[in-house]
Amino acid sequence: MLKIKQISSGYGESQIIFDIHMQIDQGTIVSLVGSNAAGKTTLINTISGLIKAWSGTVEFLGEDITALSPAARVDRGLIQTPEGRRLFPDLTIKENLLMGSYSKVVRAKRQENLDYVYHLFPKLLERTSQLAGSLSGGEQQMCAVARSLMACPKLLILDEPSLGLAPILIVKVFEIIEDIKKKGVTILLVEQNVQKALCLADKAYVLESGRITLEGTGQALLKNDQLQKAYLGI
Amino acid sequence: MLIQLLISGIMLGGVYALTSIGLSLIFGVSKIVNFAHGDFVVVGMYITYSVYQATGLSPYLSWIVVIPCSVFLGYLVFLLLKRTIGVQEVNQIFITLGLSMVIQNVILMVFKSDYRTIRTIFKNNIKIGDIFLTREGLLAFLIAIVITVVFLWFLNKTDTGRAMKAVSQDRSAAHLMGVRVGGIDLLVFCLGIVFAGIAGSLLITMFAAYPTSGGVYNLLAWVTVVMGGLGNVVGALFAAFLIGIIEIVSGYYLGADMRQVVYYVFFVIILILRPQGLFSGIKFINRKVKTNEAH
Amino acid sequence: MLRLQNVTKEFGGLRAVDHVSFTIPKGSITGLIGPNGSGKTTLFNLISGIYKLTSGEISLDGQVISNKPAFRIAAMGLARTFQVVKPFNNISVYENVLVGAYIHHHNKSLAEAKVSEVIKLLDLGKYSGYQMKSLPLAMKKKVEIARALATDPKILLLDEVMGGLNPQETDFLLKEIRKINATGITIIVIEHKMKCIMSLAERILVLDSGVLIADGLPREVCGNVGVIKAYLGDDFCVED
Amino acid sequence: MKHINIKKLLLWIGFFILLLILGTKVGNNYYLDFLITIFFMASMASAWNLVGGYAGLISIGHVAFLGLGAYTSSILFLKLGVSPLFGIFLGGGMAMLLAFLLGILTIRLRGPFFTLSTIAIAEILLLLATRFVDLTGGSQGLDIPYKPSVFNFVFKSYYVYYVIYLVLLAVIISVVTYINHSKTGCYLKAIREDETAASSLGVSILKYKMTALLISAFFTGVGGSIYAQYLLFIDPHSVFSVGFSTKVAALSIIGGLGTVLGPIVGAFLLTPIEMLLRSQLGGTYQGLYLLLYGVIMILVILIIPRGIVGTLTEVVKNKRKKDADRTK
Repeated sequence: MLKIKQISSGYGESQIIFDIHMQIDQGTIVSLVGSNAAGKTTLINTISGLIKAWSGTVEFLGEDITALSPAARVDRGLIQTPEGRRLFPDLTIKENLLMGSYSKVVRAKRQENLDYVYHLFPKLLERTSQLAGSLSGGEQQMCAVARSLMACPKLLILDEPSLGLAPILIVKVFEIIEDIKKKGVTILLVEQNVQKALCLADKAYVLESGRITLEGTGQALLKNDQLQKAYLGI
Repeated sequence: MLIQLLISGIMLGGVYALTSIGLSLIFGVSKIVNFAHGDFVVVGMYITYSVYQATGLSPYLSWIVVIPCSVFLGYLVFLLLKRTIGVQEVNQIFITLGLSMVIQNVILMVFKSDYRTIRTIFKNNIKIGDIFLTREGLLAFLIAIVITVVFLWFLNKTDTGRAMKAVSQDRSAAHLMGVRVGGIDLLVFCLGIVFAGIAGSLLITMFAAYPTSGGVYNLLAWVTVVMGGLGNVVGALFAAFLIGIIEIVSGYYLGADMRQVVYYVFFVIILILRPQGLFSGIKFINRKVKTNEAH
Repeated sequence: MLRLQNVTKEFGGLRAVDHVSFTIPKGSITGLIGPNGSGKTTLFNLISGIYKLTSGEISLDGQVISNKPAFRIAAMGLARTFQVVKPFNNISVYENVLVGAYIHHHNKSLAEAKVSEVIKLLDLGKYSGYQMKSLPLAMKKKVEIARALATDPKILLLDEVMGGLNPQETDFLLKEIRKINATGITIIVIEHKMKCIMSLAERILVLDSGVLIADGLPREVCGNVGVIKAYLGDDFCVED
Repeated sequence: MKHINIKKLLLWIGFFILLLILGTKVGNNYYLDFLITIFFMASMASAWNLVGGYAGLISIGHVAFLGLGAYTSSILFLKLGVSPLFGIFLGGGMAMLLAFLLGILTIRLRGPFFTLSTIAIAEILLLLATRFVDLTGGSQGLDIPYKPSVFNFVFKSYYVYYVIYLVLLAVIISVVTYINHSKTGCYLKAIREDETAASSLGVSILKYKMTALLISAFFTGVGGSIYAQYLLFIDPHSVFSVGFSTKVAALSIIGGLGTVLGPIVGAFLLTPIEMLLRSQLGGTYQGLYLLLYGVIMILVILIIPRGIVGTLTEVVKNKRKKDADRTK
């Protein structure tokens, strides 16, 4: 579904990621793990088009999208839930959700999607006219995921969905991710909660200093010594 | 007497609101610092004046010329400023100051430095009880308020309006929603200039235009935007009423030449004491812009 | 020499640094680690005076420095670098370092002597005439260290100086940091590259959600259950 | 750079003397006035550059200092008989006082808001000067009687004014050059580039911004006082017009912000064009020169944002670097 070939990119003059190859198959969950500053967010922002790739190609559903704008990628069903939620704090929950279905391609299904996410997260319906900035961290995360679902994602990129959440909520987030997968959405999961991310993943990549150093099935990586080394430097 | 002054002030404030909402929108959504906003108001005044002189068309109908001209002008200026969005605030200041010089002097060369106004539309004033209102003033007020209300509706109830608010709050998240942010920037800029142009066409029926009068409107627009809370459109509306009242009341008690001093002083005090604005409690498009650098 | 007592910082309702206390002995190299958003950089900003404390106290050589303006703290002998580099872009590398040197040398020729010394120490001579903005990130980070060193610090805070560097550059910088430490300057390093910090630091502090959860030798810290949880997730240890 | 470059210093002194002598050869008052205006604009642009170019504080109300200086010396002279010889410095002092008050209140404001506050201050002074007719003569302005004497600081010969302005310019250039190579200059540049980094290296942001503002205001005030003595007439709209500040800023930007020579190059290039256009076209096209300023300013910002001098120095440096690399 998504094929990344030899992608390099970065900010300004400094290169952050180097020659990345990645492949995500339809209907799977792929995890991308790696320590802080390894380049995970840079990589997915390059996939989403927020950062221009310096070289290499991104192919989505058989189409080369390397040169497309972020908006055009959203139209094609490539949706990112950014790190730190990034809700629009001074818009209400409902307005945030409506922004999720801004793309003209999905506006027709807006009401249907709205019913669906309210069904999935009844709490959001209760607080529908509350400002997003006033929600707790967990509620914000629900709202951010719901907002992405409003866009009928074909590929959903989740950047650190468990960051800053209480353990109970983290469990809930991962349940939701599995639910979304069951609905047929392909998922690219970026996580620092390595254990959870790998358990869930059909396939995983480990990113270190801007390069992919390990890849394999989630279960295989869980048993890998090198992974522990990468994280704790033992 | 005081009631008369208050009402006149609110009438005037309504027209000022159009100027400041345009500026507030441009600053709030795209973070463009526009120091030539007042000059676009004056361009609107001169276009209305010329159309009136040439064809006798009423200032209220001259919009069919003012609006396309404003859109075109806005588009051209946006091309100059496009690359500075979000990165070079200082360059925005310089470019728009340069632009202000260009506009003022083009006007000077075309229209000379004479004062121009259209004050012959209505013969008599309205009198309700003890209160006098000029017909131009009342009409301008009503038009300005209708436009503002329609715009607020647009901002809150349409996808494009919501996208404007979204861009003002988080540009990169807006990208991820599929918003063409560059297009929103352009739309917002042109819309802001159109509001300025319309404000100009209303103001020319009450005040004279001269080439450098843009300076006054520019500062006026910024005063209201700062008072209203940066990027807060509703705040700017209230601030505009307040400025209108301050202007009329201080003009009455201290003399016409003092009215600006009063609100300039007010402005400096607010900048220093409450840079987040007087009305920042009313959230609307209120981005959190820091005016104070941490030391 | 640097002592933090119950240092706390709140942003709005959020507690970014929560009652952190530790003492850094003179001449040591200490590593400060923790997951994303755990409050490491905030702690540096508190120590260097960029932020004001909500409560607690920080002292340097017995003198209280908390809530003093940043430029005073710098003059008292505390220097730092920034996670996201803050170069003076439109002036030369030489002048960048000169800004630091002027802190104790009001006389220009003395300040320039200091600059030459630091530039020699960090082997920056080739670049001294270059504009900062034309340098690659690795060099910018190095110039930031040079700038900080020119202030003759007693203690130097390095915030992710290794981030974004390739292995050769990293190795080189590690050597430089040891060299600086050898001149008697106390160092605290925030670093994500675990290999680097494990080999560099003699002691490691671990922050998680603003709380200091571990403090000890690198080996000890690595075996610490809390640290592994913070980094890898709750169940990692249990399954092992 | 090690010590004061003696050769350079001698060159400048020589240049200064040459200009002094050159002035005596210009018999025609029209041409002297031409040169005086250039010197005046170069002085004002240089003074502005200390704040706008070095400290990164974009003041578009600098004319407040100019006008306050002009009114101070003129009023002291006309009402109290204080010789402008002292009045000039008192004018500079008043400008500094205003700068100090403005500074403690607004120097912390971020970019555009500092700019707005300076514009507001200038407008307030303009309106006050128009209002307090007793003191300022209101919009009629103040006439300084033409009674040439040293005490009155009024001279028959244009050459004397030429010398005064040349000295003013020379003093400002010297001060800016000194600052440029001193600790203060180094600190100001650091502040302009990044305040947080500067303060973590021991730079007191407020102190150095204030220093730049005070020095700049002093020279602008002195310039205003001398300007009043030269024209023998001031009115609110000529000495408090924000447009003048914009023009002065434009000269600096076009020449090169934060360089010693930038504002001078700007003034020497543009002021003659301005004066020619004004005298040749006048009347209908009286706005043409300002239009030109605006267009050039926009083009410079878009194409060579470092200005003429800044860009040239960079080109030369790059070339030297390349040559050096090649010889290696």
